[in-house]
Amino acid sequence: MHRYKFVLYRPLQFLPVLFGISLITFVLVRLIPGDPARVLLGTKSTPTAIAAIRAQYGLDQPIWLQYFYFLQNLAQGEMGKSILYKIDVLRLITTRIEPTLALVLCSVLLSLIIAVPLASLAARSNGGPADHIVRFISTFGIGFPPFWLALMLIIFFSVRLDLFPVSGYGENLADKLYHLILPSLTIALSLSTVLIRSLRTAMIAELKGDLATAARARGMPESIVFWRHVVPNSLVPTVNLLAVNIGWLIGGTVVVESVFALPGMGQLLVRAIFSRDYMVVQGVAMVFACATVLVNFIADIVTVAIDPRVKQ
Amino acid sequence: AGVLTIGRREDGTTFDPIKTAQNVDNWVFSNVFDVLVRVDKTGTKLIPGLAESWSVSDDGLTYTFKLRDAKFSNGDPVTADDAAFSILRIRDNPGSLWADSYKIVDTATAADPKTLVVKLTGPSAPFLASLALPNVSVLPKKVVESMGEDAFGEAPIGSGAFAVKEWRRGDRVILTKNPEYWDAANVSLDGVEWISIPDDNTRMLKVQAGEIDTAIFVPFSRIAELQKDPNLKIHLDTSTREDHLLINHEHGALAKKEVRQALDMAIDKKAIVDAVTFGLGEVAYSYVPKGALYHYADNLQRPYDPEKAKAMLAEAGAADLNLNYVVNAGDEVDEQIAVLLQQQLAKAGITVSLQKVDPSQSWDMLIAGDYDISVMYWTNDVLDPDQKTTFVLGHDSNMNYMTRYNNPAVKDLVGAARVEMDPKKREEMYIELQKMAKDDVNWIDLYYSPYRNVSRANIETFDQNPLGRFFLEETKKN
Amino acid sequence: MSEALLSVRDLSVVFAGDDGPRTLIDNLSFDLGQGEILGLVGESGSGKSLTCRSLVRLMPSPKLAITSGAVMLDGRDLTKVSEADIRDVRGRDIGMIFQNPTSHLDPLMHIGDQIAEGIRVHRGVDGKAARAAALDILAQVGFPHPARQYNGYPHEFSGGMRQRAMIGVALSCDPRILIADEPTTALDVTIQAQILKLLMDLRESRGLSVIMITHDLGIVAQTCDRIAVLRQGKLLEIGGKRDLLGRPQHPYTQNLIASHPSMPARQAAMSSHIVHPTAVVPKARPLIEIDDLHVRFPVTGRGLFSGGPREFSAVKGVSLQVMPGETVGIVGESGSGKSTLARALLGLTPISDGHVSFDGADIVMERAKALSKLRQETAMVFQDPYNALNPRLTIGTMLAEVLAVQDSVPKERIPERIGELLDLVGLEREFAGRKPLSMSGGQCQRAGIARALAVNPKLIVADECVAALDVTIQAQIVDLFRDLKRRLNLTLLFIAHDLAIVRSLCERVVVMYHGEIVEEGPTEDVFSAPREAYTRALIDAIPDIDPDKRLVPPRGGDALIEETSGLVTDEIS
Amino acid sequence: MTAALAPAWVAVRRRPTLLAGLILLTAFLLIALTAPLIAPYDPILQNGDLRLQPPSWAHPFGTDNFGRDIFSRVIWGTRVDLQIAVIGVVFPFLIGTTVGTVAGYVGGKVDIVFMRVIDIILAFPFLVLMLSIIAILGPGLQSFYIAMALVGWVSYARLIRAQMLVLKTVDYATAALSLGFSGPRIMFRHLLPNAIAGSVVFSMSDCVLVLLSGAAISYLGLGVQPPIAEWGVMVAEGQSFITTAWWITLFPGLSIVTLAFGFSLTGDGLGDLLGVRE
Ligand SMILES: Nc1ncnc2c1ncn2[C@@H]1O[C@H](COP(=O)(O)OP(=O)(O)OP(=O)(O)O)[C@@H](O)[C@H]1O
Ligand SMILES: Nc1ncnc2c1ncn2[C@@H]1O[C@H](COP(=O)(O)OP(=O)(O)OP(=O)(O)O)[C@@H](O)[C@H]1O
Ligand SMILES: [Mg+2]
Ligand SMILES: [Mg+2]
Repeated sequence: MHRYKFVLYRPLQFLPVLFGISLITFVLVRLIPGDPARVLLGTKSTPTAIAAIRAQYGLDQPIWLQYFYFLQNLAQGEMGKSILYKIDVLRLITTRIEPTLALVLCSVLLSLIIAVPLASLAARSNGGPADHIVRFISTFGIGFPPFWLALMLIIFFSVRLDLFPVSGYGENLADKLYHLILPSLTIALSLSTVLIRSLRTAMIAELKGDLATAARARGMPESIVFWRHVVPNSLVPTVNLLAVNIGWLIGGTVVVESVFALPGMGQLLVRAIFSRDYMVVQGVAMVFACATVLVNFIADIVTVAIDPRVKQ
Repeated sequence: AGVLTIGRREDGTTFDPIKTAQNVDNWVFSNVFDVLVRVDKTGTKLIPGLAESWSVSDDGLTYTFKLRDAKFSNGDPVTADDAAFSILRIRDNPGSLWADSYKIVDTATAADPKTLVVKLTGPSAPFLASLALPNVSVLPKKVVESMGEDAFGEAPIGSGAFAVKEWRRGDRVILTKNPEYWDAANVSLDGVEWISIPDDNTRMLKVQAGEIDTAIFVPFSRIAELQKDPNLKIHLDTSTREDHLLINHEHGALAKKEVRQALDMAIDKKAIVDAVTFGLGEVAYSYVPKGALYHYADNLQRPYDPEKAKAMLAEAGAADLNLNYVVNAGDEVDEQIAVLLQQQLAKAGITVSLQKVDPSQSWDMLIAGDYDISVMYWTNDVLDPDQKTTFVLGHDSNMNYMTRYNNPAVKDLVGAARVEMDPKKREEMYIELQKMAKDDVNWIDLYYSPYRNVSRANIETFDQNPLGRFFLEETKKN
Repeated sequence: MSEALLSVRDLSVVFAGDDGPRTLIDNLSFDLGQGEILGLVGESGSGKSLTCRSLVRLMPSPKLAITSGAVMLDGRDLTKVSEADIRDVRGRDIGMIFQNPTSHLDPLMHIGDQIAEGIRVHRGVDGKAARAAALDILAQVGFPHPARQYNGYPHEFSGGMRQRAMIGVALSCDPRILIADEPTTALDVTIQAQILKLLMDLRESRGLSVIMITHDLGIVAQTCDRIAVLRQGKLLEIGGKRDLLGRPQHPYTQNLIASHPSMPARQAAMSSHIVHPTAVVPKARPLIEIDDLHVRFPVTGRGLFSGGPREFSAVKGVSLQVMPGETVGIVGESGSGKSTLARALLGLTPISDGHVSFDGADIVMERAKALSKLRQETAMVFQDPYNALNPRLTIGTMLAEVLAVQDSVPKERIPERIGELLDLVGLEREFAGRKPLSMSGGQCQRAGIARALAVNPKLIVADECVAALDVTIQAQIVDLFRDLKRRLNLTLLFIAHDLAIVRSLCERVVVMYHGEIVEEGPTEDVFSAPREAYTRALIDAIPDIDPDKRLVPPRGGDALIEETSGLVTDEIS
Repeated sequence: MTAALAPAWVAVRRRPTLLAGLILLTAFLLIALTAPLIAPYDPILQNGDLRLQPPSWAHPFGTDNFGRDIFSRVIWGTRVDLQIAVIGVVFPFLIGTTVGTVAGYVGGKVDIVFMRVIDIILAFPFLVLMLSIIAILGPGLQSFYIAMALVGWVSYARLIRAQMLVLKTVDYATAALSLGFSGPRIMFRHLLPNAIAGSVVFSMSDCVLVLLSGAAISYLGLGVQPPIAEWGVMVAEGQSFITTAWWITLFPGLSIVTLAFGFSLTGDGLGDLLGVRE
């Protein structure tokens, strides 16, 4: 298929991006004052113990040499060893990646489930009461701090109504999904407000636009006008918005992970930064970057799939 | 019977005991591994662990341990060889964080499969107590060597009451009852799950909702409310935690003893106890915490008297003292104390500017002497007061816990107490040290606080000793 | 004429604005007979589109409402029937085709599916049958390879093909009446002729009645049976085309007819103005010399791994000389490279090969010198009068800025000079304080010309500068150019695809095709005796206002269609 | 001047959304400016006897665990949070607009370089950057602003660049070029004013994002220095009391939501006014 050709060479463009990210993270985390060895040893550290640990993890080497080793490792598909957890960073990440991915995925699905009908409702009643209500909710809903919202949801749905577990991540697929409902809802509530606004605007424009007029002039029922013409055309700009937001989400789930005790990457990252676990910070940053890149890549493919005009 | 679920703040980092210094790890090690000598529930006495009995030679250099018939969870017997291996490993392994504490060990050998002989390079009163540290737990030599250290750190084999069944990183550690445990008959629980729930609110709500049996690290602010819940039991267990205000003795007027004393008097510790611990803590007056060995109950308590403090400051020529207070970011209690202290010291005419920094960075600042005052805390790992005393008063390489406190007389006494084998005399020496420290105001003792845990009403005996060990082998779930 | 199929009686449409109601359609009445083509003409904003939308109650805004009158079809008043009924009328009885096929076709849907959709809904047939019927329609509207082109997307087709698809979509519901709202305004003359021919053929084959909206009298003259003239929402006059064109009653209609570029009166007027090439001093140095000019653009959208050309030649080997004071017209269909040539010679687009020199300065060899000369002595006038002016600046600010940057007038003289410029282009001096949005297209275009004159140019390049304007305004602007040229001795390069205007304004004409000059010569020679078939096709495609000069679609149907859709073939295979 | 503003006022009055948004923002601005006058108590003064008092006439929003008056703290917090929202957006806006204008107009290599940088920043985990910068410079507003500026400009740059790519092909850009105007003049005087509306509208929703990022940072314990009253920190600190003393978190929380609401409404209204499609 001619129009999907960019799939082949697009990844090449991302190599410099990933390289840039590795370099920046590397330098950045080492600029942070504080010493991983000292964090590891805790309050009872002594200088000799610190020196021993530094030597063990190669932290006493010049920084450029450390970076060189890092790249060398990376080329072999390794990311070094965690100072705090004493295992391979890549292995550590594989143990933590699933909840974050699942959370992001569920949140996105949920927010689409919320946003598409509401935006449709609002757009079709443009100016009517339904529109006003949806607009009000979506404008108001944007400002809720997620951690606050999360606690309120827990207190209401889990403690009062006992509908969902307070926190945690389940054992099997069904159980996991069940555990993910509230966390995803927290994210979806704010993400969907953004989507609703974008979709609603696009839909209203399309509903008033030439396309809809032409369809109506052909005597198409309003349902066909809306679902066959207006909706697909309004989705195009939203896909990109969604991609940017997913990219933002991937690295930003930490608050929700932490409130809901999901054993994901966000928590891993925050703890790694606080304990100066350099290798883990680098590794997680790389994984996040790859994920973001991947999401944009998928968004490109989706856009091309929806919209034949787009050629990369 | 049943599986006990415990909610805690963070996940563990490794199961290789010598490579971590974190409480989250140590507290699970006590369930999984066993040590030669244990500390009892009161935190004041050493009792047999894997060693049934022990004797010390007259010169205090040779320790002989008689091991009991115990097995690792894989069925292998625990031998003196394993014990010797574990002690030498913590001393020699490049990844060991505890090597310094065991440099005193000269040799450790197995006289026979059940007899361990440890020779020291010099006499050391705290040595026996240091063997109770979970980090020097007895590991199966063969397994460690065949699996490799890293693999062992993830799926360990021990001789404790429970065995690691699964470790879901970031989420929970699942332990099952170890049928090979030497006292297995008395272990009631079928297993234990340590679940990490970082958010304090969530953790409490989770116990309240009955989704977990117990939770540790109950915030002070929640205790009163949780106590009202008939389904819950609050456990306030004595700990060795002491919060104190570090003073940089090398900074300007703080070098003067009178200024430091004035500072002590300008601080209303009771108010801190009330506001920060909701009255659950206790005002501290000695660096040896209450409930710990050799705590001196009659130590001097300077009265809260901001007026007098002001006068003393004026006399010492430090009437308008400006202090730079390093606060640990992200620590709720720390920030609260900072806000309180700022207002209290203002009453004595002292201007305090708060500087909030990332905890790992505040370390650097404290070590570099880049501060005037800062709040820190200490909990004992070992029963013997020597460890803390050395760090705090012994002029060790840490500049007396970053305070730069310098009193040669104190230093000598610390050294002497370490090698004094007569308990009676040692106690005297430590009381003297506590008095001297108080007089010099090496730092300002603020408050002692208990361990705060909560459990569902059906959980029995959920105890923690002052050193932090949970006695889950005694816990019952009804 | 048979019994009226559709009759409109006293139709009024009112706009409920913020400051009171405004009547946009005022008591309009007309009939449409079976098989008749009725032309609706009138200037922009006269209410042509609105009338037709009112027939099927597709108001562009909820603030517009039919306040009185009736639209009778089959004995029913369409303004009164239920929403469900009117939906049935739309498409099934009355189909519409729109001016801009690009925005009225769904870009995300196959062309064929869009046609099949109407068939499914209106005839209630299943997908397979609908597809077959759609293929049939595609063939009818002139798609040479319906089976393959069924799966094409709108953007893959040329403008003409898109308009055909649009007509196909309208036909899908098998309507009796077709409303065509400026169906060819966006298209080239050659394509326009094909589309008009198609519409007439359809009328023949299907017995369609058509309402044709346009502002081009030439088109109505060629296609319609009767003509209705609208102005400000009122019907000025209506009648058979020969009557109306021959004996217009209303002065506005008379003026409209007189303004048409193909009118003999205008052609006569033109000849009196033409300064014959011989009048130019022969030894004078050419102002512009273009020698074997090539302009190539890198082609985007071709991947690393796809072969094929990576460059596209917009201008290939053009050579041209323009003498001072000369007026040269450049014509050619859309995409033939006219604008590119103009931009290249003004130094606005990099030259790939060849030479261009302006007043002796080569813009490749002596770039700095040539550019500074170009910037000071040339100016450009653009097609879209609104887009050509910065909407945020008043006309005065805009002119002042040009004068300040050019530094040709002392600061204190600037206000005065602005006044003079406005006088020159026939704008009131108070326009200095207006912004483009508050001005009409013609006024904006005058402001654009004033800006061009502000630099005191020797050369003005006008790129399609009247295409977007009404015929009446067009005529005014062309007159203005003619006047300025005479008074200021300007050299004028006039780009257009409307040959009639070029014929009336220029002395010499250059015909471009696919980036090359195919014919060049004095205007009258080229127009009366074109040497190239392409030029002939272009000329023949101009709808003449004389109904008896029949419109000849160039090169008869399929050959050209094949070509215009050629681009598509490899895209959708 | 007033005469020039009159049409603007008419335009605003016709749009209830914009009007409501502007009124809300103005109200917050007034509160911020007059905080010392209208706050009944010292926002940082602790009173051990008045801890955790529920709302009453004396303390309309109740008191916190130090006995500080929450009403006064919320009022003083307005200063900090308005500042966060505004400064957190102004610098990204300025940087992004400049970069976007230049990249879009100049194109070529410059554009490619900027686009790669933008790619890197977009793919860079925000949290790593934010936490690192805060760790390097110490917690506090300054680090927050710097982190925001380093990341936030990307959105503006992309918006403006896209607009510039379109605008530079518009006839009046070509006209300006053909009249010999300089590049900067064309970019910043002729094209930018026509390209900027979308960014202005976006900046309003960006204010909301910045406010929420600030709150998230406070949750992680890296917010402003104590004892400064800032809403995000107040909500975060009050969390431990959420089941016992709901008023500690509720009022600052509502303040964040309301201020965000004000910005969103203004943004919507501006979008409508300037005819910007999101
Ligand atoms: N949505 C609308 N709201 C208000 N007024 C409108 C609207 N649409 C059209 N009008 C007005 O109705 C009048 C007639 O417009 P209409 O589109 O029918 O003109 P037209 O003759 O088709 O012009 P053109 O040749 O430019 O297409 C104009 O004055 C126009 O301003
Ligand atoms: N910047 C560009 N990049 C790539 N291709 C271009 C560019 N500008 C023009 N072209 C292509 O060059 C060809 C000639 O374009 P040009 O604008 O000169 O045609 P034109 O004769 O002026 O047409 P029109 O009558 O539609 O204005 C077209 O196919 C066009 O697509
Ligand atoms: Mg129209
Ligand atoms: Mg052109």
